[in-house]
This record gives sequence, structure tokens and C-alpha cells, in this order.
Amino acid sequence: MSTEPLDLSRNGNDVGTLGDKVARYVFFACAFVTVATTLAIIVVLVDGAMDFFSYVSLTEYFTGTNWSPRAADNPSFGVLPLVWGTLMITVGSALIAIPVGTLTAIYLSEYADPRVRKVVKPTLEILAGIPTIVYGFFALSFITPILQSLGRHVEFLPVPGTFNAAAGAIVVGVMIIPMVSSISEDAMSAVPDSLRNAAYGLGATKFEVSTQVVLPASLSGIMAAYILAISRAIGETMAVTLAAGALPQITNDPFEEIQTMTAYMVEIGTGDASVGSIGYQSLFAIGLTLFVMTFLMNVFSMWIRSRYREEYQ
Amino acid sequence: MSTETSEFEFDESAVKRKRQLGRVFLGLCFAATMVGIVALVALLVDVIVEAWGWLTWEFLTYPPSQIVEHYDPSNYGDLPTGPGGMYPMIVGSIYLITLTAIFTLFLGVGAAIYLEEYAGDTFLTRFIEANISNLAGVPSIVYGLLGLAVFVRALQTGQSLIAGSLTLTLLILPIVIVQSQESLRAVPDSMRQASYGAGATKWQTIRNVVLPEAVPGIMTGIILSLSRAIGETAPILMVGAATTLFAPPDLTDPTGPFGAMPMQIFEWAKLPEDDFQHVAAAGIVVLLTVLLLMNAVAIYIRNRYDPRG
Amino acid sequence: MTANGGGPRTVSTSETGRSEPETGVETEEAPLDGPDVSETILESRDLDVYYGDDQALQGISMEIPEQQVTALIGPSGCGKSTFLRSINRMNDLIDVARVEGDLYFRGKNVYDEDVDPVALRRKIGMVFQKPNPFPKSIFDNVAYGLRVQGKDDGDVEEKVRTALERAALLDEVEDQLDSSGLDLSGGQQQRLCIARAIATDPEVILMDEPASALDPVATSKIEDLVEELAEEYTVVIVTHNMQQAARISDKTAVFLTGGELVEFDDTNKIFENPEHDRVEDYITGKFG
Amino acid sequence: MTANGGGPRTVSTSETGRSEPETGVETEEAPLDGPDVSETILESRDLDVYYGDDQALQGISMEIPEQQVTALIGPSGCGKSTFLRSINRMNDLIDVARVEGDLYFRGKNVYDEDVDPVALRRKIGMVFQKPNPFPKSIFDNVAYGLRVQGKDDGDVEEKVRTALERAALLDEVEDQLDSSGLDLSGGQQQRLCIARAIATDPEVILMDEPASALDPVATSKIEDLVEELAEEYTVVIVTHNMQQAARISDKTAVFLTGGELVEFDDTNKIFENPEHDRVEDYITGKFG
Amino acid sequence: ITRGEDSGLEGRITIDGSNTLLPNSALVAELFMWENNQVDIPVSGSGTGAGFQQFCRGETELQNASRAISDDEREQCEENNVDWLELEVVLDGLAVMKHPQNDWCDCLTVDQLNRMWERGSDVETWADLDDDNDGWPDEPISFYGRDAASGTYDYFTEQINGAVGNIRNDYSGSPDTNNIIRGVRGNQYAVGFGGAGYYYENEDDVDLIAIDNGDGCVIPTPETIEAQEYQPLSRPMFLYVRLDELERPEFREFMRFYLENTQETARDVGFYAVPDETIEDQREKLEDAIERYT
Ligand SMILES: Nc1ncnc2c1ncn2[C@@H]1O[C@H](COP(=O)(O)OP(=O)(O)OP(=O)(O)O)[C@@H](O)[C@H]1O
Ligand SMILES: Nc1ncnc2c1ncn2[C@@H]1O[C@H](COP(=O)(O)OP(=O)(O)OP(=O)(O)O)[C@@H](O)[C@H]1O
Ligand SMILES: [Mg+2]
Ligand SMILES: [Mg+2]
Ligand SMILES: O=P([O-])([O-])[O-]
Repeated sequence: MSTEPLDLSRNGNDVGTLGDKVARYVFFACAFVTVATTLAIIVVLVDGAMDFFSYVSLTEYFTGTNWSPRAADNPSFGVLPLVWGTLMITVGSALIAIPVGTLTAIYLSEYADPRVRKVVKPTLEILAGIPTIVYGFFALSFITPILQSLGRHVEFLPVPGTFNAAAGAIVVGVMIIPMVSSISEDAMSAVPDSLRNAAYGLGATKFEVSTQVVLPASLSGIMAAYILAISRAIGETMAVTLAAGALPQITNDPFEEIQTMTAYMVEIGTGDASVGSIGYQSLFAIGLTLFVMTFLMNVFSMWIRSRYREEYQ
Repeated sequence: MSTETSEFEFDESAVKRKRQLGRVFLGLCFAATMVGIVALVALLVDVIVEAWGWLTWEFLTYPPSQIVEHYDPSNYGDLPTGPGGMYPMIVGSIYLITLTAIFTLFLGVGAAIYLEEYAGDTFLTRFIEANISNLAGVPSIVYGLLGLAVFVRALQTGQSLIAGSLTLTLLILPIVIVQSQESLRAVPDSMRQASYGAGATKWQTIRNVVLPEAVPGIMTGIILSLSRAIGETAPILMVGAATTLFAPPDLTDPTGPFGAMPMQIFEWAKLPEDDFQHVAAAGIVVLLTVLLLMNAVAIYIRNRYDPRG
Repeated sequence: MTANGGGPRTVSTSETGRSEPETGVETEEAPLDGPDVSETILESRDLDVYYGDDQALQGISMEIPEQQVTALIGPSGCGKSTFLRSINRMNDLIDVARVEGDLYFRGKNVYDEDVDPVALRRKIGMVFQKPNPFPKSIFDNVAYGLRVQGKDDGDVEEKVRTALERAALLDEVEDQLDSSGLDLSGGQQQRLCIARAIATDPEVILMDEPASALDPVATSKIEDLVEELAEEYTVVIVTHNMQQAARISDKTAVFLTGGELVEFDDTNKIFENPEHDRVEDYITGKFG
Repeated sequence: MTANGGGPRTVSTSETGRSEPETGVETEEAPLDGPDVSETILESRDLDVYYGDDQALQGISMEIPEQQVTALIGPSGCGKSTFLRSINRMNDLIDVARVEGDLYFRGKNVYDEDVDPVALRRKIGMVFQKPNPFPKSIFDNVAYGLRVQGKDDGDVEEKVRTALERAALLDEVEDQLDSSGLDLSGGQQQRLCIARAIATDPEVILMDEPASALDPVATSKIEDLVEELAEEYTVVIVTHNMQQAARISDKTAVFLTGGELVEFDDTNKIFENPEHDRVEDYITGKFG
Repeated sequence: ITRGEDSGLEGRITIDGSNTLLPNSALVAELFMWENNQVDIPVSGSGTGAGFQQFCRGETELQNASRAISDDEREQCEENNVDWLELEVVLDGLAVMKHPQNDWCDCLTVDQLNRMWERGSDVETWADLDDDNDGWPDEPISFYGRDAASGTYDYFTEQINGAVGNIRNDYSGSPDTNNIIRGVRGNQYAVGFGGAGYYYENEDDVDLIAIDNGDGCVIPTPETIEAQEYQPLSRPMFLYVRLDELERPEFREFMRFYLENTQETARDVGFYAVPDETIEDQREKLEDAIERYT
């Protein structure tokens, strides 16, 4: 066409700034850090755990009921007492946070004046932002003394020791209340008003609307909140280390001392067990167990939430 | 009409019972809400009461001591050395957070830019996003273990400031990325179109148009994440934060030992002597105050720059 | 129909409903004078409704006859829905809403202290503009009203089927009573909502533009249904669609902007020979 | 205008642009035959655009003359914006969009491997439907293009003022060049966007319904401006508004649903005596 | 803000090892840093065993030890060319502690201790230990003690149960003596063992149980320990010094400072001072070494 073809190439027009060429790769590298992190976690945990499991049989680890990996002679490596301790804290804190958090969510979503909600919801969320070490302190300086004086004054309650599962479960429960209440409240608020009106129009009371219509309609969102909170309780560390103690044992008594998986990791961590010792390696076996547990919970919650999104457009 | 005999009768007894049930239920819901509030108040009051009289200017500006009497303000006059405090740990925490802030700023915003501006809707993208959301749920002590194995041992950084801050960076990175992504997503596409239409390259568009718009949201997210990081104990405990620091860590030598507030609080809280409870509580008040300030800054930025008010 | 005392009475409605509530005289004694085919089941007297400081309805007085279809028409925002919601006190649920004046249901002022709105709503069912089935099974949707009203003692299954039958939906969903109500088409969902409303055997059914979200085929099904329902129930229906009002209603109330009831009369009269020019303008499409 | 080789040539466009691209013959050699007043600056040949599996444009062939206003009209969804965006390769930014066929800009196929879309967009400016100034000062908005194109070496201030002047905005904003572009009225914002587009002295300006979000007064200002711009630039403008097309354009292309270019000719011809009945129907408002 | 005096000395000295000895070394370090604020002395307490592993790999410069170095550890040090000097710095008694409201048991024989702590012990309640039928409560005992990484554990199990590591496996083994104190003070039926120093820091919270080694009941006090009467649970504690570090002036100064102050700091943190003659011996050993390495 024209004698002197138009040059629209990158170089001919001085478009190619270095930034543009490099940026994509730099940013991809940043995003890839997260993948690398997961890989590193898996490699580190599996590698350490392999060393551990070359000493300890999987059967002993998963079925043994005695955890004393650092006994000088005849150590035993049954992880169940630690898992049990973790479960006691998890179940105990869920027993507190789930009812309290759910009822709070119902109150905020269905009953409270919007102005009240605007103040109360973020106030409760402060609870989730307080460092867990502070909860540990709170358990030792406030909750446990209360439990002990209850035990002294109430006939059928035992007097718990300084370290007990109950105090740990209580503070962890308080800590995860806002996870349950906030996420559940979001789910309940997302239920369209038309459903509430439908029920009111049929002569339902507010109680019935809240419990029979709103609650079931937001159930998957609420479930996701529960799972998230439980997953947090499983991984909770400092509060239970301070409050629940360091005695791995399988007991049904919440006023007994226990040890969670995380507290055991802190015990070894502060002791800075020497590299290569079985104690150091057990850290990775426990860490891997913990990682797998929370991973499954996270996947489960993602699955529930992705289903939940479909339900209301 | 009101004289009419056929006046309608409302069958109210059943409704009344339900209403009573409803009132009980409302009472329960309200009580549950109060549980959280009361717990929060109890916690704060407990900490403040325990700290009362122990939180002094000296506590903020002197190094810690082995001897509990050194922390007691009534003894300040007749000590062979200076009073006890948590100065090196306060500085340590600030340094830790500063380094963490720098790392997360680059990594978090970079990753978010990649995911929002560059990546297509491919399997890789979805995998990265699912991975990030999973990482957000990994317990912090596992990050500590990662830091111990990778930074302290494999990369030989030792139990240092840099190991601590890198560990915290990985810990909060998922949250920072997700929040930065949201801020980037909030920048209207018409801005990008306008920029491309003006002949800008992708990088020019991001740097000149997208980022300036997203910065307040990103900053808010980063500060809130940092305020979580500053209170984390388990990860820095695993990488070996020290508790007997006399002088603050050295920012110019990040491979040296470091201390941090939550670690020191943990140490104090473990000590059985009653008076150390007060010292720990004083430390907690300091930590919570720093946290509160960070949150206030974040809220200020959000309110100041958020176009939605 | 549940039992209701009082012999048949004939009530004039053709002269009520002027937009001059301050006269108020005709309505005061209205229920007892004048001959007509049907008894008054609902009567509003000088009803004002406010949202905060804005008045949405201005002194509405009208009498709605039993077992007939009464249509409420008027331009958007004129207060039709507001009036409908004040009949079964759904306005109570809106924080800023405030009702003044009286509204009688079978001679009882529903705004009296001793009236529980929940009990009221059990007598006066409601169907909304957008179909709003619960995210439950078709069966549970219909049975829900029975359950909350404690009417689930007898044969619930029987009652549910009857309601679906009357709502002209049974044939279409007979084999899938356990599948979710949300899986139905829009028109089916709306009929499900009607079935849900009639399952508890109310006396009045309020419908707020029940077909406006539906396609023409579904709409005509709903229209047929409304006409049939009037054999057993009193139906008050809001509609934007003039033809619809003309087709299905016995009485028509025309609201105009500002929340006034301008004219209320037999549907034929309204559409053929309205008294007010503004009504004529509205009906012939000159505005609104 | 930046320099461009080739002496003045006359090119016929009146016969191109039929919706039968498979013949393809006329366009193959078109740039060189037939006499006309203006040189062709843009030419599309058999251009297909797909969004995923949906075809939005079907074999579009047309030649757009230099320094004239070419209007693209047609009903909603017919692909006008899509065609516009394929001229400066803004479609590259849409993941699912795929372009087949050729589009020549001064004889260079912009879809050639060696063409950088960024370089292309520096020659072909764009103004969007909704005014989209950056949340920066008025000055920085106009200077933005200069900066990203590295043309901010000379007297930026001078260039900015000239652009604002040409966009008929300078008088109104002269004293507030530092205040935010977002504080202007809608019409002013759109003229600011035009100033931003012309500040870098492109050869073509694409406008996608630039006045549709504006009130009548602002619209007429934009229209005047478009006519003036054509003295220096080639303008391709999409509009929904038939009258607007008739008023301001020299050539008009009519797209119809399905993504076909049905007719492309002098604006007078199109509006007074279109060849196709479908075009006549569309222009007289029978559909669309 | 910088605290303390700048003496011109600077550097870093890392100390790890015995958790029991930690308060003493940390206090000495603290005092030293007040006078030499450019010297940085982080002190950790991983336990004697774990500490020796690091010390013998050359990762730390000073090692707190609540027992003498073992043969294995000697070998390890040798392999890594870590030459060391052993200094005896404090005396300690291993205290057996009980809850203050435990008013039935004031004294236990070594045999009783052995029965209650040995591996596979059948002692579950206080009544099981009640040899004289004094009506000790039939309540389960909670056991607290140090974990296997500690010198305290090694020493206690060897002295009481006859072999290192011979201990019941349902006791709460903690890396931190503070935990033991907290545990015991929180439960009326608890018993725990740990450094006596920790007891004297917490006299109000826990009580001591006297030990009868055949010569009557003895509790750990400065007198009984310094007179070697508190048997078999009194012991010296050591500081292991990496010799090649002595070429650093700040390190030399710190070592001299340590020996000068340890008798006083020992008492401050609840240990017992080693006799003057012993300190004199240590000082000579140190000066000899300094001469060799500078
Ligand atoms: N919940 C509310 N809060 C405040 N104002 C309201 C509310 N609902 C309705 N209004 C106002 O009251 C007036 C009447 O509204 P209403 O919904 O009754 O009108 P309508 O006749 O049903 O209109 P449409 O045909 O659009 O449904 C309107 O001005 C409306 O804005
Ligand atoms: N980003 C996109 N992704 C998928 N399909 C698209 C996209 N943009 C446009 N389309 C589809 O391509 C077809 C043409 O759209 P286009 O926006 O070009 O029409 P238009 O003529 O500009 O219409 P309007 O007058 O409404 O702006 C439409 O069917 C539209 O749905
Ligand atoms: Mg309405
Ligand atoms: Mg368009
Ligand atoms: O901490 P230990 O002294 O028992 O090793």
C-alpha cells in the first residue's frame, strides 16, 4: 500500500520498557511463593517425619496410647494421647463457641437494631484479634482460679489443678466465638427477606422465622463457619500450652491436665531439641499430623462454601 | 360494626405459648451475645487490674531482669542495676514487624497483582488461589516449624530477626494477598480501559492507575495482618526468639538474636512467682496498646480513603 | 371456610372509597346500610400510613366484599403494596412504618391492642410479587404453614395434596413432592406459594402483583387460578396490569400518586365509565 | 498528523462493505481502484470476531476514510463496540475474544505478529461510553497519555493546554487544572477524556457512544466537538442515536443483529435512500 | 535508648544448657551487661543434654550443666575439636515438693521415693505410700518432674531409681521447672521434683518434703547442703567453657566476672554458694587456661 510501511512493532516505537517485560515474571514469582510455601511445608514435614518413622512404626504411632518419646530408655511413641488432648480442647471449645456463636449470630441478624449490630459485631471480632498468648494468661489468672473456687464450693465438682483441659477449652472457645458468630451472621443476613416475609405471611412468629426458615436456609454458611472455627481450635497453640499443661494422657475428665499436639511442639520448640534427636524428629511427625488434620478441615470448608454460593444466586 | 355479634374471635392461646417461647429464645440469644462481650470485658479488666502499678515508663525503657523485684516500682530506688522492663522486646517487635511489612508488601501485592491483572482463568490460577486459601488455615505453629527447618537450619540464618520476620511473612502472606486482590478488584475496569486506550503498557497501567487506586485498601489489609503478626507467639518461639536480651536487636544486622513482646510475655507468664503475673500483665497491656494503635491507623486509612465512605 | 356467626347481610360498597376521607360519613355506618350481593369482610376507615415522615397512604376508606376478587391498581409508588400490607399487619415488620386509622376484619379492628398480628396472619394469607418458596421440598413448603399453625395433627399429606390441587399444581409435581421447591419454574414456584398460602385455609388471600415476574403462559394460569379461588376465598390483588384487573376482578380500587384512593367501584364501572377524569386518564394510559 | 508516505490517492468506498464477505473480490484490490475524495486509513477485510464459541462479527469488510467522521449504527448487541475495539486491539484485553481476518491501518495489518498493540493504541486513541477520567487532577489526566508514551519531554503544560483547548474545555477549567477530574460534570468529564485522547496526537480517534451518558446540552457540545476534530483526525464513532449519526458523520455503517455489516455508504445516502430494506426498517424505527 | 555502661568491650557470648542453672547464668550475664553494654549475652535453657549437643558442635560458647559431662558427650566434643574447661559454679539441692495443704506427708525415705517414682510403680494414691497407717488420703497422686532432656532428670532417676531414665511414665515431664511448681501448687495431692532454687523463689506456693537417707529427715537448706547432709539429692552444677573463645577479651572478662559474682547471684536466685576455696580453685583453673589461650 504505502511505500513506507507503518512500523507498529514494539522496538520501533520504544514501547518495550524493561518494567513491562520483567513485571509479569516478577509478579508470577511472588504468587509462586505461596505454592513454594505449601511445597516447603510438605517437604519439611514429610522429610522430618520420615526420619521419625524410620525409628517408629506407623502402627505404634497411630495406635499407641502412651507418648513419652524422650524417655531415656524404652521411649514410647503413641500419638493418641496428644490427639486426644487436642480433641478435648477442640470439642470443649466447640461446645462453647458453637451454641454461643450461633445464638449471637441469630440475635445480631434477626433481632438486633442495625445500630446495635454495627457496634456489637466488630466488638466481638476484637476477641479474634487478641493474641492467643493473652488468652493463655487470662486462663491462668482468671479462668482457672474461678474453676478452682467453684470446685471448692460446689459439692460435685472437682478442684482442678493449675493446668486443666477445661480452662484451655474455655478460653479457646471464647476466642473462636466471633468466627462462628460473624460468618454465621453474614450467612443469615444473606437470606433474602422474601423468605422471612413468606413465613410471616403464613402466621409464623419471629422465633419460628429465625429457627425454621433463616437457620436452615443459611445452614451451609453456618457449617462453614463451624468448620473454620474448629480448624482454628485444632491449631491453637499458646493458650492451650499455658492453660492445659504438658501431660499427655487419655482422660475423660476435663479438669485433668492434658497435652495437645501443639503444646507438645512448643515444649520441644522451647527446649530447642538438638537436630537429629528423636525428640526433634517427633516434632515433624506431630506437625505433619496437625497439618493433615487442618488441611482436611480446610478442604471440607471450601467444599461447603462453594456449594453454598450456588444456592442463592 | 363494633356492635356486631359476629365479631371475629382470634385463637390466641397457641400463639401466646409460641410468643413466650420466642421471648425465652430471644433472652437466650441476647445472653449468648453478652457472653462474648462479658468475656472481652473480663479479659481486659483482668489484664489491666493485674498490670496496675507495674506498667511504668521504666518498664518501657529498660531491659528485662531475672529478678522479679527489679520490676517492682517500689524498689526502683535501691537497685544495684537499673529497673527491669521490656525495652529490647518492644524494639524487637517493631523491627520484626517492619521487616515483615517490607517483605509482605512486595510479595503480597506482587502476588495479588499477578492473580488479578496477569493470570487468566487457568487451572494454575485456580490452583494457586485454592492453595492460598488453604494456607490461610494452616496453624501458625506449623509455620514456625517451617521457619525453623528452612530459615534457621537449612538457610543457616540462625535464630535471628530475619528468620523471625520471614516466618511471619509467610504466615500472613495468604491474608495479605486475598485482601490486596479485593482492593485491586475494586478498581473499576473503566480505569484500566482508559489507560490502555491512551497507549499505556500493562505495567504502566498497573503502576500509574490501578495501584494508586488500590493502595488505601491494600495498606489497610497489610496493617491489619501485621497487627495479627505482632501478637503471634508460636512461630517466633519455634524459630527461637530470645528472652534474655539486654540490648535491642540490631536492624542493620538482622542475623543477630532477637526478642519480641509476645515471646517475653509467654516467658513471664510461665514463671510461677505471683509477681511475675503482674509483669506479664504489664507486657500484655503494652502489646495490646500497640495492637490497638495499628488497628486505629488501619481504620483511619480505610475511612479516609475509602470512596464508599 | 371456618365458621363465622352472623347471617347474610348485604352491604353497599359502590359509594365508598372516595378520596375525601374527611367526610367520613358514608363509611361510618356503611356496613349496615344499602343492599348488595356480598358481605363486607374487610373495611378500612381513614387509614393513614407513614414511612418515617413520608405519608404513603392518605385516609383510605374502603370496604372489601367477601368471596370476591378486589383489584388494587395505580401507578408505581402510589401505595398499593402499602395498603395490602396494612391489612395483615405486615407493615409491623417495617421499623419506620406507622399506621393510623382503623382496619376492620369481620368487624374486629386489627389494630386493637389485643390483636396479635401472628394470629391475624393465620386468617389472612399472602402471596408475594416474586415467588419465594422456602429452600425445602415441595411438600415441606406447603406443609410449613400447617406446621407453624399447629394444624399438622390431622392428615398433613391429604391437606398438602388438596392445596396443591387447588393451586393447579398437583398434576405437574405429583411425583416430585420431595424435590426442592427452588427447582420449579417461576410460574410453578408462584403456584407453589399460592398452595402454601391456601393450605392453612385462611379467609382472605392477599396477592401483591403475583404474576409480574412471570411469562405470559404462567401469568394466564395464575389468573385462572385467582378466579377459581374467589369461589372459596376473598382475594385482594395488586396489579400493574390494567387488563389483568379487568379480566379477573369483581371490584377495582384505583390509587393514584400521593397515596390517595381515588375511586373504588365495580370493575366494569371503573373500566367503562369511571367517575374521575384522573382515573380515566390513568386507565387509558395517559400517565403512570 | 505524523508523517505518512504515499501521495494522495482516491479510493472508492461506496461499493464495499456488503455482507457477503465470501466474494471478497472487491476489497482485495479495493484500496487502489476508483476515485473518491479521501484516502483510506483503516480497512477491514473479512473480519470475524468470536467471544468463546459465539460469533459477534461476521466477515466485516469496510474502508474508513481519513479525516472524516464514520458512524457505526445498529441495534444493541450487533457488534458495533466489538468492531471498534478490534481496530485498536482492545479486544486483546478480553480473555475469550478471538479475531480472525485482517485489519489494515495505513496498509499495515494490525494483527500481524510484529505489531505491538500498545504501539498501535498510541496511534489510535479511544473515548469510551461512560466518561472515565482518572482520579487525578485535570492536568494529570491530560498529561497521562503524554507520560506513558514518553512524550512528556517537551512542554507538557503547553501540550495539555492545547489539548484542552481543542476539546473545548480549556475555558471552563483554566483555573482549576489542579483539582480532581472527578469533580467535573459528566459532559466536562467526557470532554476531558477527549482531551486526554487527543493530547498525544493520535491519527484516529475511536468513540464508543461518547454522549449516551450525557444530558442534551452536553451531548450537543460533544457533537460539535466531533465535527471539529474531523478537520485534523479520523473519527470513528459508535452511536445508538440515528439523528446524531445523521448530523455529524460523513460515512455511516449499519450493523444489524448477528454481527453483519449490512450497508456502508455516505451518510446522506444511508439516511435518504438506503439500498437494503432492513436498513430502511431500522432507520425508520421499525425495529431495534 | 542504651542502658548500662560502655566499657569498650564488645561481642556476643551465647549460653545454653541447663534450665536449672539458667537463672544464675542469666543473672550474671545481666549484671555483666549493665557494666559492658556492648557485649551481648543471650542465655537459653534447652536442658543439659540438649545443650551439650550444641556445645559439642561448637554452636554455643558456654554450657550450663546440672551434671558432669558424659562420656558420649566428651567424645562428641572431641570429634568436633571443641576443647572445654569445667567450672563448678553453684551448689544445688534437688527438692521434692508438695502442695502447702498436704499436711500428712512431711518426710519420705529414699525407698519410698523409689517406690513412687520407679518405672512400673504401683503407687497410685497417697494411701499406697502410707507405711505407718497414718491415714494418708486415698487420693491419686499427680506426679510432676523434669523431662528426659534435662540433667535434673538424669540425676534424680539415677540417685533415686538406680539408673538414668528409670522413671514411671505417667508423670508430667516438663522442660521447665516453673511448670512443675505451677503444677504442684495447683493440686493438693501433687508431688514434684526440681531444683531447690525454684522452691525458694516460690516458698508460699509449695512446700518441701524432707528426705530420709537413713540418717533422719533432712530438708534442703544452705546449711544441710553445704554440709553435705542433704543426701542423696544435693549436687554441684557446672559451667563448661569453650577454651578457644578465651582469646576474646570480652569472653575472658565475662568468665572472670562470673566467678567473682556467682556466690552472690547463686543466693539471689535460690541456689547455694560453693565454698570460697572451691571458687579460688576455679579461678586458678580459669587463669591458667587464659594464659594458654592468649
Ligand atoms: N419499607 C419502606 N420504607 C420507606 N418507604 C417505603 C417503604 N416501602 C414503600 N415505601 C414508600 O411508600 C410509597 C408507597 O410504596 P408502595 O410500595 O406501597 O407502592 P406501590 O403502589 O406498591 O408501588 P409499586 O407498584 O412500585 O409496587 C412509595 O413512595 C415508597 O417509596
Ligand atoms: N466481553 C464479552 N464477552 C462475551 N461476549 C461479549 C463480550 N462483549 C460483547 N459480547 C457479545 O458480543 C455481541 C456484540 O456485542 P457488542 O458490545 O459489540 O454490541 P454493541 O453493538 O456494542 O451493542 P450496544 O449497542 O448494546 O453497546 C453481543 O452479543 C454481546 O453479548
Ligand atoms: Mg408494590
Ligand atoms: Mg456497545
Ligand atoms: O535443666 P537441667 O538442669 O535439668 O538440665
